[in-house]
Amino acid sequence: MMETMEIKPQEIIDIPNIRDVDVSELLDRVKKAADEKRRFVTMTALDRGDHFEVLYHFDRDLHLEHLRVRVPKGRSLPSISSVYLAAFLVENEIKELFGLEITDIAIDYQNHLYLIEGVEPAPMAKDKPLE
Amino acid sequence: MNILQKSRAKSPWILHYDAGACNGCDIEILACLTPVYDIERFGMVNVGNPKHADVLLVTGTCNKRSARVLKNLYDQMPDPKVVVAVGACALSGGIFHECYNVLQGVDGTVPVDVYVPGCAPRPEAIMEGVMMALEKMNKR
Amino acid sequence: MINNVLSNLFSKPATRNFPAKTREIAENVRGSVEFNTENCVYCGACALKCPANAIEVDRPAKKVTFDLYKCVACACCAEACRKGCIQMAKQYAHPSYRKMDVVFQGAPLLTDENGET
Amino acid sequence: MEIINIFFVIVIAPVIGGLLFGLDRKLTARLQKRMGPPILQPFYDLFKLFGKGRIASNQFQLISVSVYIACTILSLILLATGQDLLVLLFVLALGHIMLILGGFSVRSPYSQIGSQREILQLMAYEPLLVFMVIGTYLKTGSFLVSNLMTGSYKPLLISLPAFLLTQIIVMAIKLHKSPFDISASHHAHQELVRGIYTEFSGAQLALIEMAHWYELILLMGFIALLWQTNLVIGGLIAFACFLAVILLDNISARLTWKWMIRFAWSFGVGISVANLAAIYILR
Amino acid sequence: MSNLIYYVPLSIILVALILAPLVFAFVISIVRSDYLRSLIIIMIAAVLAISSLILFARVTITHQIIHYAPGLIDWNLLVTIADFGLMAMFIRMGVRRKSALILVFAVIQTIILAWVEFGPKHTEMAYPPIFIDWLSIVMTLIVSIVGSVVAIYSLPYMREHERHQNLTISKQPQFFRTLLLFLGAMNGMVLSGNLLWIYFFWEITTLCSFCLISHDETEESLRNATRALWMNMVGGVGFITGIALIQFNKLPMDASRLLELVRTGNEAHIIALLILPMACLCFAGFTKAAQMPFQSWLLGAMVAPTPVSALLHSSTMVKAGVYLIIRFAPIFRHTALSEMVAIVGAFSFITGAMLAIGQSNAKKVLAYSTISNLGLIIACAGLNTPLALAAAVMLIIFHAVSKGLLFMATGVVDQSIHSKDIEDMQGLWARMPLTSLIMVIGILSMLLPPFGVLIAKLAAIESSIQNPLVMVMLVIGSTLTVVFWTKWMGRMLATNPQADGRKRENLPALYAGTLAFLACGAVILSLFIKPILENLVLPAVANYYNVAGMEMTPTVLSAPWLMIFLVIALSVLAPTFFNHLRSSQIKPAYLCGEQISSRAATAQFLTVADGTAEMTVRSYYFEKVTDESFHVKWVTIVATLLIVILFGAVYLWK
Amino acid sequence: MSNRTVIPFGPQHPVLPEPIQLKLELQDETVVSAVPHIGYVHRGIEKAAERMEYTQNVFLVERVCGICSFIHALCYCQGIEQLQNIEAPPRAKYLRVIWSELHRLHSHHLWLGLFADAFGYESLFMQFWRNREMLMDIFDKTAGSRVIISTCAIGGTRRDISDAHLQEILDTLDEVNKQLDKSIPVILNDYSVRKRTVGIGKITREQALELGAAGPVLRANGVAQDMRQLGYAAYGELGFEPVTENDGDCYARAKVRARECYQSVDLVRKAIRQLPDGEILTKPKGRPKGRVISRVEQPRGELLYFLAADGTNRLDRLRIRTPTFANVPPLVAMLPGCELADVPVIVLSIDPCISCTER
Ligand code: NFV
Ligand code: SF4
Ligand code: SF4
Ligand code: SF4
Repeated sequence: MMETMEIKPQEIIDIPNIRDVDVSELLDRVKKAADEKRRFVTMTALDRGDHFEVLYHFDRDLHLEHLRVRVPKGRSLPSISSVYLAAFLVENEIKELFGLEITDIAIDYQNHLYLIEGVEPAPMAKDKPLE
Repeated sequence: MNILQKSRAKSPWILHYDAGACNGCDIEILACLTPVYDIERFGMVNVGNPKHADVLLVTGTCNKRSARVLKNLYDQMPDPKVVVAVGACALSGGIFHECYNVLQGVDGTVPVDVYVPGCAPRPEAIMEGVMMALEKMNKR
Repeated sequence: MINNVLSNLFSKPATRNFPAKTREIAENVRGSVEFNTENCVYCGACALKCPANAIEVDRPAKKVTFDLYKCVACACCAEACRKGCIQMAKQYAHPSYRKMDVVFQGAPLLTDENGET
Repeated sequence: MEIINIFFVIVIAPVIGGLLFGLDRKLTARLQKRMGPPILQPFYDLFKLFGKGRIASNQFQLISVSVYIACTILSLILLATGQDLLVLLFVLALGHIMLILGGFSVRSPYSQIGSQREILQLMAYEPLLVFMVIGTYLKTGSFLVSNLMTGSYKPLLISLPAFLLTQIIVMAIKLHKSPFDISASHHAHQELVRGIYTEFSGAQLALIEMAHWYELILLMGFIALLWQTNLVIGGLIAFACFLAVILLDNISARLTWKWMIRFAWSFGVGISVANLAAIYILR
Repeated sequence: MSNLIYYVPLSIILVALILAPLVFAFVISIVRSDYLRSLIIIMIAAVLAISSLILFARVTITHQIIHYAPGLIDWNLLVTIADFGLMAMFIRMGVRRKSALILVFAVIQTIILAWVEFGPKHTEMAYPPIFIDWLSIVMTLIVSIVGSVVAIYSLPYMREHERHQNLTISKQPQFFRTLLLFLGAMNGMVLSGNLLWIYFFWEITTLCSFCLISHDETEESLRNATRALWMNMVGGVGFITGIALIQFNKLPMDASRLLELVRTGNEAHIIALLILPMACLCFAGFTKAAQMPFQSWLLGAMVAPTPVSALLHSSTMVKAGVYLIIRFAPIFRHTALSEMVAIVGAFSFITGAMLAIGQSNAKKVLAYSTISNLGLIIACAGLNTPLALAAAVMLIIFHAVSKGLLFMATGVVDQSIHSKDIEDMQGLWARMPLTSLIMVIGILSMLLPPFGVLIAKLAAIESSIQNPLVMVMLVIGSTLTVVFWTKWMGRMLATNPQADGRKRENLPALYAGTLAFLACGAVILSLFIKPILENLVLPAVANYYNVAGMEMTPTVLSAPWLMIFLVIALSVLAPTFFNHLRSSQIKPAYLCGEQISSRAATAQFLTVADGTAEMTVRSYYFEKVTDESFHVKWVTIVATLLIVILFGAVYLWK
Repeated sequence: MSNRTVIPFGPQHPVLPEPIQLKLELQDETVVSAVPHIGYVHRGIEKAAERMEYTQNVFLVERVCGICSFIHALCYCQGIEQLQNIEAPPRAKYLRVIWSELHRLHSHHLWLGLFADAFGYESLFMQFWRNREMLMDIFDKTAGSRVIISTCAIGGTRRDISDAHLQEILDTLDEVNKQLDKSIPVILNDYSVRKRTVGIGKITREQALELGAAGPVLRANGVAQDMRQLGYAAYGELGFEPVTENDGDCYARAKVRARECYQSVDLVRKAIRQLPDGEILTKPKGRPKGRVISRVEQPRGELLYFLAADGTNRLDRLRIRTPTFANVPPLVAMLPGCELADVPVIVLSIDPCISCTER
């Protein structure tokens, strides 16, 4: 999976304004974004084989800016819902659909946001069948 | 047709449950209520409460969570009752029938009496479906 | 509002009196899929394009199975078929008491879910 | 004579009531630019409901409905046979309270909250009715309908104009019409589903429906009393009030119980008391 | 039979009604055996009930008011001595409870009493001190029958009550001593015509009330008892002041003479002299009947064991206040005082009902409702027409039965579910079918046709038409009343959808017996309201105003009550017995499709994160609108003002 | 006295056209807390989009929601076009605007009706829905279907609108405008409606931004943010000012949408007037590769698609962030403190679309 994505930077169309951050400094960066009155738009998680790539999208006057963290599988990510309450829903979603552990979500649905007991967990992970 | 059967045919009260639709079917059902289609002409009212309903209109890809609700609602309806499945999703899952959270059609959850195909079915088709269901109910 | 309701009261209702009167269906409406299998070469293009996987083409058995109850009436198959075997009829598909597949094998047959006629 | 009256009440009243409700639905539809159901629709609904399989949550529901309809008919009989109006009002209230208790008796959120609100509805209209009765007493010196009808007074409406208004309010509240469809509405599009009626079904619901028909006649009877010298005119006034309530239903949103209480107790009680005061002063 | 009744000497009846309880009060205070105690109580109860019935029969047959002078010793002297003894006791209690208020009022009372007793005596007693008319009979019947029932009910109740407290020494002897003392005093009060005697017994009931409220000797009960005592002593001061004024005006000191004077003598002149003392007596009545602004003592009294609430604080003792006002009502007819009494009563009626809406504690609801109903009775007394008085007397009767019943049932429920909170009574219908049935009957009998309280209320409304202000308050007040009663019933009836296997309730025989007795009483009395009115109430009133009985029959009574009764009974019984739900027809309640079908009996639903939650609907208490402390504040202020106005009006009227 | 009323509100509930549950805790009738419980319509479209061919996905994303389906397709197609580096022909861009705005118009009509229904104004509901049928007829005639019109395609549109139909649209719009003049004043000025909306469900501008509100909910708090300002399709050429209001309550939200109805009518008229002739479809070239974010304005607010493609005929990841998804947290903040009777009004005021939210 990683190989296919390894296209040279200049060849691919990619999203501008991405800033990579480490998991440990994530909350500080998010707080800064909040202080600068950025509107939290959403998060996107991607399953990149051995790790999850999580993008935080912020908007300011119609311009998007993004933070990116990479979380190795098996590790957890702190919730930003203490800063942006708005994130609780999408964090629950990512937690449930990707199986990425997100800790301390303001309203935690315990992996039962969309799916009920008995449905295969983490269906969005790449190792799950497509149908 | 005795008076009871006639009354039944003339006063179908509808319960609509969206078991996971994209809204397409739902707004068409709502459109049936509006002045242009006005199903109240046939005495149909959307009662929104299983205990009063005669006809259960189900739309949408039943997923596992809504299946349990659907079942509960069906159980709470008094006899005689009929179920009309509306839209491709409710019939088979439609375009979503291979998705992970989707059951292929509501007939696995509740017994369906009439199938209304389409995505979304037109209000005319839905009305036709309900009337067919009533006929079936009165034949039972 | 009082003006509105009173003017409603004294004007004709907006109701289209279905089924007593059916409405004329507009041009180009994507009502339901209609097969005309005479020219079919069982190429499978329709099945490939169908987003709902409502069509199955069994080339060796020369059989096209169409599941009306999966079809979302998008007209992709009609666009895909180069033989002009598939058209979108204006009339919507009527409700039914049972789920049935439509199978085309030479002449169209109706079978139910188990494949029995 | 009594017997004829009682017969009329038991048999003819619901027929008229049902037709009026049918008219209500037709008229509402037309006000909304729809064709609407046939006039006989309430009867179809009723017969169908009687034919439904019975489901209920407890035995008490059955009792409550039975007392409700019995009391409603009884109060109509009391009216038709010229009895005491105050007694009539409280017999009516007994039925209503039993219905409320029936709603309470099921552990369903909507029926219970509906019942709580129904109490408030009762609270909102009860004084208005009592004040009207007192008004008639002040003018005629009697609570007895029979005295009211036989005495030679000018039509009460002339001296009790405020009560026509309050009776419209009472009718709107009792029939659950906007803006007073707070505890239950005729169309289940409100936060409480069908409110207090949520848990009644089948024959129980049919009986409640029928009780409403009686109730409508009763309320119209009250209004007709305001023109007791000529009941035809009285009936026409009552019918006009009924039409006014339907129109009101279609030109207003549902308001909240707080508003209802405030309105009924400030405006309704206000004009009632003002009217009574006028009579006291002019006496 | 009738002869037999006639030949029972009056003295024996009086001894049985007044002295026997007093004497046995001392006997029982030394009896330690449960069995013996029960025996005594049941015996006394029987004696009381029978004697009161005999007295009733006797007066019914002879159609005569009884004046009777007890012989043997100088009872007047005894009363005087005992009066001072009582005062000494109050003073001691004031010291013990370190309550300046009690002390002050006790000392004031003592001084005035001393003046009355030893000051210049101008009048001779016109009639002997015992004075029995219909009103007394009504009261005696209530005291002796309802009181006896409550006393019997207390036997199992107090046993259970003490079991919970883990007492080493039972305090039941004191309890029953005070109870009997109270019954005797109460009978004494209603059977006396001499104001000083009435005052004496009145003060005994105050004392009993104090002892019983503080019975549990908790911090709270002592505090509330103290409050009850000083407030009642305020009333006592009013009472004795009234007496002193009468004496000062050189008027006779006994009720029947006073009434006679007003009826026959130079009325305007006498009334002018009497009006201030009457205002004082009414004031005393207000305090005893816990009218606003004195409601707080009755609320506080609810800490007492429930039989106490049932007996003293709802059905009998508080009625003493009402009794006093009714007793003298004809005297101040057509005066400003009368109007003001009506307004004060109506005010308590409406505010009591309003405050009850905000309460979830069953006993508090009952207390406020009691205040409200007493207010209604007082309002009737203030309206002061024969019809209003008839309504008042009917209310006294029916309220005593129904309210006593409700308190008792609440006590039973409390002992079973260990809560007095109405919210906790959710689904009681399934858990305690018998008790809740009785409770529902009790509530219905307070509220709706065809029960007596309502009929009386209608009569009250009818008679209030002459006084528009009171009329408006009564109409609105009765509407408010509906709210809290209905909420309460609704809570009890809210059963679980599939709690099908209704439990049989094991109610101790004494509970079941007493509850059932009163419940049947409520129904039967209502059923026979017409004879009761004609034989008991109308004479009581007729004789008062010198009018013929029929003139004051409220028109409500002309309604076809029997038919109404039958129709309602039929509509209740038919579905109860002939239309049973099959268990397959029982479906769980609608919970938006998320009910847990398999556990339908619990009204649980699936919710956030597929967890479960219990559906609960709490009754509305309108906290924001009915904040008790806020309303009590303004109610107290307004009520105080009303009373000031009352005295002002009396002063001006002169 | 402290125990509270706990009741479920949904999933099946007549005021909620779609299944969602609010677990409500009440004190008397005042909401103390409201927690949403969703997942009744989750289908897993994002995963399905990885399975289907990217061309088929157009039909899939259309069915995210039947109310705003065209704009979903539009957003998706614009994303793919960006990845493939193609541009739709000008006529197609104008057609897209026409259909988008008609969608907005029908969606707002639908909402206005449901909103009226939420406070029990049945005749008003009927009025809006009756008018909405005129728009449905336009879809029926121009696109061949009433609800899911399937006219957007990668590189342009699948259908053209004939001149006769254009004229018909203009005529219909005149009628729509006339009807709006009759019914909008009711929503805005009627005594009973104002009683139920003014000051209800209020949030502040700060809260709206912090909680990530989108669309009319955000604009009702005075934030002039509308994705159409980005100038996608032909919006750049039509001149466009976002509608804003300042009060942040249900009334303000209704007002924003009411004014947007007029705005949409104007935009469609303008687009038809300026509609250029020419092609309607650019042939796509190559398979998509790379990652883009595509944003458009839905009736309910900002819609964001994140597309990642790796050069095959399937997408690697499709992320859909719908406006209702963004408006749920503000909703959770609006509810506490309101009356039970206001719950439907407040819930409706964000114009919830659960099928969009859960995908
Ligand atoms: N939320 C949402 Fe949609 C819209 N507008 C969108 O993406 O409706 Ni169903
Ligand atoms: S059948 Fe079509 S319109 Fe109906 S719910 Fe499914 S996708 Fe939507
Ligand atoms: S219908 Fe057309 S596309 Fe399908 S298999 Fe036949 S020829 Fe091919
Ligand atoms: S119309 Fe669309 S869904 Fe139906 S068969 Fe053709 S391609 Fe498949």
